[in-house]
Amino acid sequence: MSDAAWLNVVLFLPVLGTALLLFVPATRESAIRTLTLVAMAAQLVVTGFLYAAFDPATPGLQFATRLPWIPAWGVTYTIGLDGYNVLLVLLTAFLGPLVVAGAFTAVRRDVKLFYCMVLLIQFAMMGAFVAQDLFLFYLFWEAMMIPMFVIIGIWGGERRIYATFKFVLYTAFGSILMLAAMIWLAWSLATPEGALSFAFTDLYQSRLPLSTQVLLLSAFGLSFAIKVPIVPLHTWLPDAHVEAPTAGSVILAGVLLKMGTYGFMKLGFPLFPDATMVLSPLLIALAVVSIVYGACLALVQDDIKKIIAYSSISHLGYVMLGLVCLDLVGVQGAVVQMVSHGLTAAGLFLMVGMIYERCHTRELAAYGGLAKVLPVYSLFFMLLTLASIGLPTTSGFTGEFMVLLGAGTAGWQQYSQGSSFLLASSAVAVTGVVLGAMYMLRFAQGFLFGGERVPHGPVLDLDLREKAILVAIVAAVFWLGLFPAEPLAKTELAAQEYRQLVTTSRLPGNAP
Amino acid sequence: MAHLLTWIVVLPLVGFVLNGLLGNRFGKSFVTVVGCGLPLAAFAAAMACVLDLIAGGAREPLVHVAYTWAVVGDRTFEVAFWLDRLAAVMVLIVTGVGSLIHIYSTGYMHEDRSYARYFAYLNLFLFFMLLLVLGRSLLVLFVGWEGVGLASYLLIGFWFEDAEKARAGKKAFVTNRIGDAGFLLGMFAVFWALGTLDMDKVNAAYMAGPPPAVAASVVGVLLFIGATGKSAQIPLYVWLPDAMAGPTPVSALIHAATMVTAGVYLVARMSGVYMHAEFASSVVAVIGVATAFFAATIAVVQNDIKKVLAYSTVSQLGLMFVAAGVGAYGVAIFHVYTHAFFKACLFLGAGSVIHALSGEQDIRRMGGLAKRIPVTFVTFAVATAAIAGIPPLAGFFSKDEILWYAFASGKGGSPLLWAVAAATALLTAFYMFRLLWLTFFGRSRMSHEVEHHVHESPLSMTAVLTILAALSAIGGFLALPHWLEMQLPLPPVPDALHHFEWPLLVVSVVIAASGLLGAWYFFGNDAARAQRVHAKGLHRLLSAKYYVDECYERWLGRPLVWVSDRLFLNVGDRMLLDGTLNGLARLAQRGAGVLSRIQTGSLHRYVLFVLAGSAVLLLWSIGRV
Amino acid sequence: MNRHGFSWLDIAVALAPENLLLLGIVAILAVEILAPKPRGALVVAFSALALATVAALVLWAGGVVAEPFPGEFTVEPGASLAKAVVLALTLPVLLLARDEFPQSGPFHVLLLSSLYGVCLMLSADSFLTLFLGLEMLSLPVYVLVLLAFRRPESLEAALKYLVLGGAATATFLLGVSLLYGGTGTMSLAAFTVALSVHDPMATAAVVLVLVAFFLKAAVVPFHAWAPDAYEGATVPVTAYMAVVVKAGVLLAVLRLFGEAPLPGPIVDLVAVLPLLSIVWGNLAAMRQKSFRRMIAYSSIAHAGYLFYALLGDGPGRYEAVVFYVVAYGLMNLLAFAALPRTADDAARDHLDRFRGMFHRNPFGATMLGIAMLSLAGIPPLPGFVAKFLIFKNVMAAGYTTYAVLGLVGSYLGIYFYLRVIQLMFMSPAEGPAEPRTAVRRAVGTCIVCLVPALLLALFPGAVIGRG
Amino acid sequence: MDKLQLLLLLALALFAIGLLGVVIRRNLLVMLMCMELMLNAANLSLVTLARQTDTSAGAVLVFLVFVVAAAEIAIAIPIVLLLVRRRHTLDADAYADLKG
Repeated sequence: MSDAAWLNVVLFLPVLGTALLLFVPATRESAIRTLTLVAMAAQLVVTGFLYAAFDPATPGLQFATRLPWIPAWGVTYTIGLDGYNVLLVLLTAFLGPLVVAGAFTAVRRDVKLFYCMVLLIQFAMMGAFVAQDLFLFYLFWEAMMIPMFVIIGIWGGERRIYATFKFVLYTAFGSILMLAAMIWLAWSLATPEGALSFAFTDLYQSRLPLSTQVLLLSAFGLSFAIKVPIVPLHTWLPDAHVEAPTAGSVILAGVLLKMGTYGFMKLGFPLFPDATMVLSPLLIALAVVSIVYGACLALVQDDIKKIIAYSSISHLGYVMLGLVCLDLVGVQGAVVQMVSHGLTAAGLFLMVGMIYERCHTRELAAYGGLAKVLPVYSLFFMLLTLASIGLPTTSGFTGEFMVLLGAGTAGWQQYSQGSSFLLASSAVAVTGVVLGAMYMLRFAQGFLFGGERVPHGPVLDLDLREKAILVAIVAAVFWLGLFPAEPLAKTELAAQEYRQLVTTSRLPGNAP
Repeated sequence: MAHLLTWIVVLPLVGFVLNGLLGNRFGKSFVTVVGCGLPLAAFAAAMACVLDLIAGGAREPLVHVAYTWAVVGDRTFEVAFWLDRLAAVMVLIVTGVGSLIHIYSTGYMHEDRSYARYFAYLNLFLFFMLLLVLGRSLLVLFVGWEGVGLASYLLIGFWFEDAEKARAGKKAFVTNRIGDAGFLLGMFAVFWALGTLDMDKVNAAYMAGPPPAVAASVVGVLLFIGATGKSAQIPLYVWLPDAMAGPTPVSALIHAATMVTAGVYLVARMSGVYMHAEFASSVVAVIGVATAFFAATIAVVQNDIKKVLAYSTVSQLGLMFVAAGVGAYGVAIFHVYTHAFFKACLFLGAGSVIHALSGEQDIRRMGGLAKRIPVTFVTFAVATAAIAGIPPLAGFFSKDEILWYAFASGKGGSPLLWAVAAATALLTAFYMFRLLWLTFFGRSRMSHEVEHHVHESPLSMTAVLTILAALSAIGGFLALPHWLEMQLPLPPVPDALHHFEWPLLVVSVVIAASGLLGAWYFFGNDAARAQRVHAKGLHRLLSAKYYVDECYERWLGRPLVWVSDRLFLNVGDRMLLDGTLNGLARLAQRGAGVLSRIQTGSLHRYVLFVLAGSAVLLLWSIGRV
Repeated sequence: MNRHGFSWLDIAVALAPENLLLLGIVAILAVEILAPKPRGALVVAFSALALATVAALVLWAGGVVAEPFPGEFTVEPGASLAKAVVLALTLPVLLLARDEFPQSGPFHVLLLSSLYGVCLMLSADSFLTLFLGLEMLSLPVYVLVLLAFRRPESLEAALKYLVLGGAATATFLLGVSLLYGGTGTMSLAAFTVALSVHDPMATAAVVLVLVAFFLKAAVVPFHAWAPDAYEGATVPVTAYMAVVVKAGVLLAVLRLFGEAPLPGPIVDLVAVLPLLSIVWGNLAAMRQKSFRRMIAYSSIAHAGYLFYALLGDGPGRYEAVVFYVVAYGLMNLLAFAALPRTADDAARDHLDRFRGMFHRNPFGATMLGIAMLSLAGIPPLPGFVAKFLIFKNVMAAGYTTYAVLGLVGSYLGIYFYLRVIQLMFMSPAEGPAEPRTAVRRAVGTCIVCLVPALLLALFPGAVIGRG
Repeated sequence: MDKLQLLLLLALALFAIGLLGVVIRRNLLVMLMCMELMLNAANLSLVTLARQTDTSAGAVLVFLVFVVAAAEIAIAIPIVLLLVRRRHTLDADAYADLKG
């Protein structure tokens, strides 16, 4: 099998898993669980091989498959790995088995439907990352919404209906605008004899007047901003996270949020460079506001899931800052921050799930002194808290440091050219580091230390399964924290291409 | 020999991992062997490296690149270790005093249940501190910088069952983080200006060649903000007194000898930058002297033995920054060196006193201990004399040098600076001897059963005390500033002031003596005179620590929570954003209601719709033609 | 060609689908009259319909062009494909009817004759045939709605449908007469001529004809009859009305407009009302208690999308409408097929009975879920590709604002489709499991609807751009 | 204003009266009669225009319209009968259960 075919295997393994699941009777829950776990693990193994075989030196697509799909619209089934999505694909594949293993004891009702949904959303997310054709990307982009709608809706908490509809209607609105913008973009690039193309490579050659670029960027941007989420459009996240079952929260925080930032990096800014230049002060301001606003809100939450949800907004604010400051270190930092947040948020949600399974309450005040009662749990919790704060040697530090370094350097660069806006905003962004420490330590403080309060009586510490999951995540966090050289090398060319695309203006008038 | 540098750093890490994972299972003896053995091994390795450095004439630093952390574009971030004279001094202090305190802890923490966890955290601290001291680039230094912040957080909140102690740990970490934010901004400026974070290259760039794009003062001030956080200077000193919640050996190691001096080390290491940053150096000097005097005044009225020492540390750090501020970096490091010895000895002495009095820390309920715990008394007395600046002990030499350069340094030295520093020295002597008299002399004010149990500490503790007392006695004779001169040049002294050197020396001796007499006069023998001091209003202000903590809480803590909770959460999220969304949803539902009510079911209304519709369409389209 | 200007061979071959339908009708009538205990109506109807579909497909594939009645009735590949689509969409309706009208002769005869009307309309060249086809399509449906007379509402529904159908016919005739007056001929070309000429009478004629078709397709403000008619009729008849009648009317409108570009005033006419019906249909559907009434409002919205296709430029329109009709039709039929079987027809589709349906009938709930998602236009299902095709054409023709407004209108509809899924999956309610036999019968119909739709969604390239 | 224009106006007037009749009159039968009136108005206009354009297609359509009108009434009357049997009133507004 040629290498490229293996990427298709990675993509369609979850579909195969779902197909097999349909034949397993709903009553044999353990068979369902193992089958799903095997499918996810297989996907991880193959992705691991592909990641290892990914050559950092060759630009452009690797393991690419190009098949004509809808010739009349110029839509091709093109998938491939490149610097942009190699880490995110690995992250998705890595979180797959963890989500499934994490939900073994959590989900008791309609187990078969649940694992079908988990497999389908894995398929959709993987598809969105590897798709190199705008139409195909959009297909996977919207297809993601439905499994999440079902997961939150069926296995969620009390206000799950409100939360899931809020989530769906929010993202659907963004997608509708994106659909309109997508059609407009494809047709404004149509060659006189009507030949169209949705392939990314062709779209990157698009030459649009500034006004169209701004309009299209705001349409695409709105859809991505809802997914990121960027502050004014974030109110669906806390509800979705609080009401979603553990597995839902982990998928949502671990991978779904990265869809927005990946969208910006792959489709938002490179497609409309001039609009990005014009809107960059606004984008920087929004990114910084997200960092500070998210952190402040996380400081005053009393629901533990909401704390992590709002911290996600703050962490992804860093990613946006990294992407918008257009400094190479910043962009690389943004990619690392995406993966790091994926790991830490997923880990923290899994842990909240584990304690929720034991104590059935998400009230921070109800807990206390867990460090004595659950030593192993508290060790992992402290490690993930430190990663989330961005303590050196953890992936959180690598991400935040490089983003802030990039933003700072770009800030000084622009300061020397007269405008001190980016420098000021990167200074404000640095306060995010402090706020991060405050809300996470407040959380750890109330949770682990102080007087002993464990709702619902004596509880058992982590069992082997839970330990294995958390060891995997903590290992990944420290791998990215201590040895980021190798993954960064893989995303190097993509970051340079991204910067080159966004900084070269593509107005119809001037030279190519 | 250079690869040994990496081993110095890695050994404590191995200790942390072993104690952390296997400690509980293998019992106290295993923990003691690993916990103390590995720091000692690190000390040996450090000694070997330093000897190798000196053998090589101490001109070429030992450099060892462990591995490349990340390569981005043309910029590489390496984890590299660098041993030059400055680093040699620091690494010896850290591993030396560190090991001693590890040995002391075996006695002090013997009955504690989580013995293994304590040593694991202590080793982790050593790992990060060595990373900080030996790192070549600002990045590695920053990793160590935040790492020691973490270790101090874990150790302050070691007895986490007590929420108060855990909160002190959190306060320490957050205050340090505020300093680190400034440090980060400084690093970004350096990185943009010079494209590298390696400190040697940064110093070289500022020393010679065209001035880099970012002014030295900007970098200096930003890095100093980090230093104020870590070395507890105004305004970020508030965490150090609360850090006394941790076990006493921790206070000795972290909050006296090593971590808090990281700020001074940073300024000394970046001397190349500070030399060309008049404004930044003056800021360092001014804040240093202000903190020194401010902390000294508070220390005079403290009644908790550890709090006195904590404020004394803040004050002494202030003096070190005065030296660094006036360009006498060598002298600052010399004071770091001597301070490490006598302050560690004082803290461990206090630990031994607390151990003896089974946990009592309030000096008003002590007294007359000299005869009961003689070894602790002698070592404590020596250390007190050292810190007060009584010649010929170590404190006198380093403090005198600081006072001299505060007065005479060509780079910012001034009589006013000297006067305030001298006043601080006087206060230091006064409150240290006050502590000595109240603890060891006069009537014993201990409660009966505490008095009954008073016993001398075990050998492991007293031995360490004697070593440290000895070092703080003879340590002064090592002409450190001279040895560091080659790397950290001393500031030029204008000729006119040369002749003031000896008179000032005499003045500082007089200050030390008068401090001693003053303390003896007030607290020497009978308690009556001590009461009169309490009466004054000034006393109430000082003992409440100038209400600084309360101000922070009122002007920073509570408004932040108010803004986040009221403004952002309730107004921003709930009313504005969710409000509009739910409003839109209700609007849609009401619209749906209206539309379905139009459908009344009566046939006439339907046909009326058709009539009206076609009429409108006809008129409209014919009108448009 | 004999002296009357038409050849028997042409009639036999070109009119194959219509003849086969006629044969079916005659056969059922013969069985009804002669056989003592009439049965087998379903088998006859199904086979007649299947053969007619095959015949239409053969005519399309063969590219047969014939004019059996010159000037009145022509057969060309486009019309044949349309006929094949409409006939194929009725096959599942027959399968659906196995419960309400087990071997009932009248139902099948009426159905086949209505289909005959549609075939007439799709090949019409002159207003005579078009009028005849339109009426032959509508009259049987009034009776079909009436057939559920065990339920009192069906009477009221039939009445409303009839009265408004009559009004539509009258308006149509008036429009045709004005057109006829203006151009002197009855051929459809007169309509396209009237489109371009700027004299008030011609525009009035065009508007009147358009109003007639708006009434038939239930576009706002002429939609009032649809919700009542859909609720009153039995499930198979509602399915037939929602899918086949609408498809037939829209394909006829398409034939009427041909590939002529729309002049200014007519563009606004054909854009504003459909946009209004998209918004009205999607909003009103939110508050409905009955499933069929909700489907009525949904079909009003979909009529809006279909009329939107007319905004696209010439050749693209036909392909877009046919694709949309197939995708929308199959998914609607899938929804009806997956409805739970209960004795009482009225209560059968009360939305509250959907609560917790997943636990009672997992297969049915999933199929209904897929149908709802596709109707909402969520990828990767066929509904999305169809909607994409239409809005692509509209935007390619330059009406970007209308396209964006249409898309935002379709966004409004997502809520009520997902509400059905929410009721089925997320609001648990106990109840007896669905009887095995009913489920097994539904499986057949569902597969027939689902498989072609999914193939269409996954490989639209095979169909689009080929025509 | 020759004869044909006059006839055309008459046809349009008849159509309008028919439509208004359906809208205003309560009685079901009268509504059906009005619908017939609308159809015949269309017939009249068809015949007039056939005469005006001197072609026969309009006249042919008139016959078709008669057939269809007859069929329509054949369906309408039973519906009305069934309705009346249930509610014993011819008033159209009595039959307004389906709403919402």
